[in-house]
Amino acid sequence: MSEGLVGFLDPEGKVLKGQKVPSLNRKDLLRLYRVMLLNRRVDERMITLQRQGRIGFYVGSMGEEAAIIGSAFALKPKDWIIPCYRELGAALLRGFPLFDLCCQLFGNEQDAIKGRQMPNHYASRKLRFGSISSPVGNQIPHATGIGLAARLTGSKDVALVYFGDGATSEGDFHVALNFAGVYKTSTIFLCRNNQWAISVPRQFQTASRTLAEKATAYNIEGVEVDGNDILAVYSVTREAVDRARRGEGATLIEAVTYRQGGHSTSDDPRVYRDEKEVQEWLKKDPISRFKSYLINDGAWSETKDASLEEQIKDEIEVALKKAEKIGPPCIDTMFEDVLDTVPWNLEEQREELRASQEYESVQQDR
Amino acid sequence: MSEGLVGFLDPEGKVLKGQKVPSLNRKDLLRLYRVMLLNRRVDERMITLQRQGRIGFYVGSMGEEAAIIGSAFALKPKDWIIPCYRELGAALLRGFPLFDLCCQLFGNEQDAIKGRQMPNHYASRKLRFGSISSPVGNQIPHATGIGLAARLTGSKDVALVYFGDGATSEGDFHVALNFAGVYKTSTIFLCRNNQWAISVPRQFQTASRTLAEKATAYNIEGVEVDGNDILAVYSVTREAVDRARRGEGATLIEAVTYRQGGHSTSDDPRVYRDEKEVQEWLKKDPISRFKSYLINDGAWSETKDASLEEQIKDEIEVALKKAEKIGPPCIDTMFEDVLDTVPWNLEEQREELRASQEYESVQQDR
Amino acid sequence: MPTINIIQAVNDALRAEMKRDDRVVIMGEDVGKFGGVFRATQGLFQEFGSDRVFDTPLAEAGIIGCAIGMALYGLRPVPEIQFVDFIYPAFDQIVNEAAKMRYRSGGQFTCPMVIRAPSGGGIKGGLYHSQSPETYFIHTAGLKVVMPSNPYDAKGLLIASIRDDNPVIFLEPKSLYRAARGEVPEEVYVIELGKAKVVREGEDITVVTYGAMVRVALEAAETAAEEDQFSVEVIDMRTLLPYDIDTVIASVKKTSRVVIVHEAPRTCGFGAELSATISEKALLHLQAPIFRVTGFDIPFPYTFEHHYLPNETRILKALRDGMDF
Amino acid sequence: MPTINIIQAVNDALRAEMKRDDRVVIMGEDVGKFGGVFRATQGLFQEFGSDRVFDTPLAEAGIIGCAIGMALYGLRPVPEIQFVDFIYPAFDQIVNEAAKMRYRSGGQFTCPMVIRAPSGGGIKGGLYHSQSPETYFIHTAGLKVVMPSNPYDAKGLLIASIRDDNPVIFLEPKSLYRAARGEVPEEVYVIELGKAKVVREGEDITVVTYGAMVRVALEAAETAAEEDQFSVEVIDMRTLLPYDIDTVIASVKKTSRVVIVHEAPRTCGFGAELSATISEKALLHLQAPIFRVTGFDIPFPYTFEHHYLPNETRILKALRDGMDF
Ligand SMILES: Cc1ncc(C[n+]2csc(CCOP(=O)(O)OP(=O)(O)O)c2C)c(N)n1
Ligand SMILES: Cc1ncc(C[n+]2csc(CCOP(=O)(O)OP(=O)(O)O)c2C)c(N)n1
Ligand SMILES: [Mg+2]
Ligand SMILES: [Mg+2]
Repeated sequence: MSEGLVGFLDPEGKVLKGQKVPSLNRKDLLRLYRVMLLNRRVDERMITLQRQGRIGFYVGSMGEEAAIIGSAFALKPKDWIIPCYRELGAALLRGFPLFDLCCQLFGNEQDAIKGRQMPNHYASRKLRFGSISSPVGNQIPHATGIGLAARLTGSKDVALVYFGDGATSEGDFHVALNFAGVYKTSTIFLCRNNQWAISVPRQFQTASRTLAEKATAYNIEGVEVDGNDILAVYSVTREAVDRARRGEGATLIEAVTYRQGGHSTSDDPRVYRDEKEVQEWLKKDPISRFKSYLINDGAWSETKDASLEEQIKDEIEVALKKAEKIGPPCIDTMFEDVLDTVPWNLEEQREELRASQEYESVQQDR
Repeated sequence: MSEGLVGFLDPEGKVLKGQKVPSLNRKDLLRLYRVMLLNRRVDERMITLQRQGRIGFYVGSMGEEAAIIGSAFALKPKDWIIPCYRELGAALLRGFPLFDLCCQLFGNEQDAIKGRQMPNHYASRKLRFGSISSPVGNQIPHATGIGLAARLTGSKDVALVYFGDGATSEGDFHVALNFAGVYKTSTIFLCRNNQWAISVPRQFQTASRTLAEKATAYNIEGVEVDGNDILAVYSVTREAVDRARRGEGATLIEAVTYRQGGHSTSDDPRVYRDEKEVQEWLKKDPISRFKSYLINDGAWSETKDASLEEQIKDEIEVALKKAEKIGPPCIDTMFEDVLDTVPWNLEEQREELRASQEYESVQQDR
Repeated sequence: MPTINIIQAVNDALRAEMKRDDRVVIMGEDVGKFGGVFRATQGLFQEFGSDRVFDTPLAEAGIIGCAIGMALYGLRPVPEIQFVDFIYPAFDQIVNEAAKMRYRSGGQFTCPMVIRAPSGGGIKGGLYHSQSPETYFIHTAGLKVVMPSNPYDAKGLLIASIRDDNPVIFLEPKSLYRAARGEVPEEVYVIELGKAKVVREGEDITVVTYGAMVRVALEAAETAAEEDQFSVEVIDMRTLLPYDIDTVIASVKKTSRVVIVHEAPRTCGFGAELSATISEKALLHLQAPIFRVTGFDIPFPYTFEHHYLPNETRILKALRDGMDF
Repeated sequence: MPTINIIQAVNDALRAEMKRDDRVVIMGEDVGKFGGVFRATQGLFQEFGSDRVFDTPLAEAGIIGCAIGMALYGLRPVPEIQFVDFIYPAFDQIVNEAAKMRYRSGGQFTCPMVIRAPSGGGIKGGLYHSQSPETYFIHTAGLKVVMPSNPYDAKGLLIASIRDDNPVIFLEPKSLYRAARGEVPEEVYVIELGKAKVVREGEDITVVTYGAMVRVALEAAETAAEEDQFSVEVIDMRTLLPYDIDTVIASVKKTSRVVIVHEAPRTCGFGAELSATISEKALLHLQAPIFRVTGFDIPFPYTFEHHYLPNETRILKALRDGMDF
């Protein structure tokens, strides 16, 4: 278990005394920044869309972009990402198209998951980005299994799984990390400690001093990192990935960050949390911090930023407009993919639904 | 988390240099010894009984008597014991009658649980000794709940829950300790680390160095104790109980011990474990160690021991003989206690069974 | 009598029982200061304090496992599972422990507790905020399973459940939480568990249903009365285990035709049990096959939720098929 | 053809598929060096090594959760749950994850795996070593559920299950593990999932059953033939989801009388579904009510296990009641 919180940048984006940031080339740095900003703007736009009633629901990741994108950046494309529901940044970094996202949010005919899940529950086999589900924490053992399968088949692939501070309380967190410890699986457990599980603050979630120190119980590495410092997150994840590829087993990373917004569009955090706390954390915003770093570094400027903002805005609008026009999937798809083939009972039920729809239209014509 | 294994006696029953044994009066010491020996002899007798086909199954606790009885002795009668399936010693210490045990083993009419469970799954509300069930680990949260209820109602009662090394892998272990940490419940988690979960050795159960150190993950006390040293087990449990009564929360105690026999009468450990290991541990047998201590101390003698052995033997035979004569419960009881009253479907099914039995006898008379 | 919705009725019942019996304790995710994501426990933390109403860590097995311990000790826990879709981590605690505690201990230990959980579809919740898993519990001996369809019943059934000495799974039709409004007495009252209610009398055909489907069935019944001039009896089961067979059979004997309606998937759903039992007990009274109008045997879909859920058309069609048989 | 028992047939099937397909991996409590508490995996660890057959920590959620990850990655895990009574800690992983993975990802991700578990009573196992929880899985869309009744089927069905692209719950009737013996080819063969088998042809009444009850039903059928001179058709369902409705309906249309037999508790058991569906599809062919002979709606008792389990008398009585109706 490493001691203390790893961090390179101060809230103004200056390198902390005695720290050395990882050497990334400018292209990568700007790519990271771009995805962070894109993530933020998509979130904001979709929350508005939800308020307008154009989509049913949305979960944003405002404030957690560094934790999400920095860690995903430490992977190779062949590595697996097993997401929770707040890791849009990781998907975007892998190249998940905005248009595909929008189709999923509308649950329309071009949605890769055929309109079957709530907004934000996309999946991409091609990108090795797992299928998002809502139950908290039950994705964690899947990443242990992937890390184990990789080891058993002699592959160097690793699995990175995301979850929140709340998820550490579930039994599935425990079994996943315990199996990972026993089998030395190639798994990175990335806990976004955003301080809240809906209305429950971190200190009521568990009495442990840090979440990272739970690694001790499984004898795997545990690291606590400033989750609002993308370079620090990248760096500790990279080390964890390298350890895993060397066959040295799993790592639990606690990225200390903050959920700036509500839990989701269904939530109003003003009921349960202090606005002052929010204001304090806004000062540590990961995007403005990284932007300052880039500007200090000479890699970025306000002018460039303004034009990037424009670009992003357009991209989003283009994708949205295109997706919103598309109608729902064919109703028959509702009965597909339950099993690999459609069994007799679903064939009958599909007919039953068809018949009732015909019946309805006949009734209406009467 | 305390450091290192607590222990007072060497395998020959001599007090280790620099250690002070807890001050217990002679009556208590001899009571402890008596229950240990009784536990051992009952186990041996019942295993024979099972081999003879007179009972269907048996789980012994040979080798773990100190861990079980020493810890239970640290409680007051009002405190709760939530057992796993190997804690006969704790029940006997509380005064669970041998006759009641035998009735349970036969599942007969006087069995307090009405012949409903496999052997060894007794329960005693009167003794605040919980209802044994077979699923591993799912009793652990009950003890958290009891410890929490005690706290919420302003009582000083504590709950002591037993489980094995294998049970630490279940999700229920995790949730139980996590809740206990958050609510500072009056709960003692007593893990009998007997090195094996059926055929799976401790090191494949979890990679953690000790089981006690898992306490860190919940910020509760964690103690590792020589589980074959009854005085040490008593002492650390007593401290944990005192802490709980002072409102200072829960403790995880790892009692390091050994399962001398098979997992149960259904098991043959020779298939998977090394006889040498067994022999090593037999040298550390908790009963002979404590006996030596008592003899060294002048509290006991071989003569007294021989007459105690006789006494115990008789006691067991008397209880057995009496219990074996008793017939099965009334069949109607099969439909009771599902709910507080018998619902219509069970009344019908009771009738159905009666009718089929009558039918059967009519058929036979034909 | 004030007109309130189901959430308010639940809140009312909880408050009343907490006042009456200080063993009643509420626990769950976000039920404390926040008052629950559906606000069912709103104000209770403020009124009764953190020893009676408290947030838990995010672990359903812990919630139910602890509640069992609390019940063993003598409290009357009323744990909330935020959505019933998330009850499965606690499944072992419910089916292996709570449900079997009384039986396996020969009646020595009991687990009186009410597990409240929002259930069913209709809020655009997709696979994981819409499930109707009542079968899993109806098939489990040792539990009671209750589901109200309106505020009046919600209050009376919840109070009865809290006073009941058995573990009760109390499923709340979340699509009706705010949609179903009705007059509810301010006083405390109890609706006996295990009793169905004939919510509409009729002569020609019986609809057996519960929860959110009661309203839809009633609408279909009205339409049938108007357009087809046949008269539909509608039974709201209210308690699903042990269920009220007498009311069902009496109605079937009167009408001789039956349609069963529920949101849950069909295969091994509660409708299967009702259908099988009605056939066993009243086959000779039946003039038509028993029709089941249910959710389909698929995970609950998002975009097509209203095609998944039984609607007036599907029920009406079944009623007419039943009448025409 | 060698005569072997079900345990040997299972072992045979596992070995054959492990040889054929190196993606097949076995995991579970005590399945490694020890070969499983029922010895179903005996010798496989020694033959295929610890990367193909391995012990797990004692955590069913971990076993199934990891197996899902392994299946996502491309392996074909065959996890063993030591007794099906202990499957519930993994219930969330099975019903919310494995069963819904294909559907919710639009077919992008799949979870081919076979969860093997000894099931049912008859070994004096009491509440926790005797359960028959198939309903929980039959009610869950996205799974297949299989239960053999003899060594030949065990081998062919297990091989088919391992090759199947869906998550399969493979329930093994543990009371027959050593008791049911029969000739089984050494070669590899497959029994198609979803197909029932008429194990005894008859004209007068149909028994629909599966697992350990097949034998008991056959005995009752013999007695009926001898003592009552009526002829009983016995159907072994073999696959419980999706089940073979055609074979059942064809038989019912022939005999017009039905008795359903299973060990599991009655309320919402698989018998309820069969009864309801038969009534829906063949009501006019029925000359008697459908009888269910099942386990009772109680936890599985120890001393009275043989009163709990359907026996020849109960089945015979139902057959005669059905014939006399
Ligand atoms: C098993 C389960 N229980 C409860 C919920 C309801 N729920 C959804 S998100 C959430 C809080 C999650 O908190 P955390 O793990 O910290 O993640 P965050 O939302 O903060 O990213 C809860 C209780 C759920 N989805 N799944
Ligand atoms: C949930 C569950 N899974 C599996 C089993 C089968 N089983 C019974 S005891 C046991 C091993 C328990 O080991 P441990 O916890 O170390 O306790 P010990 O028997 O060594 O005292 C197993 C796997 C069970 N009873 N319950
Ligand atoms: Mg959080
Ligand atoms: Mg052990």
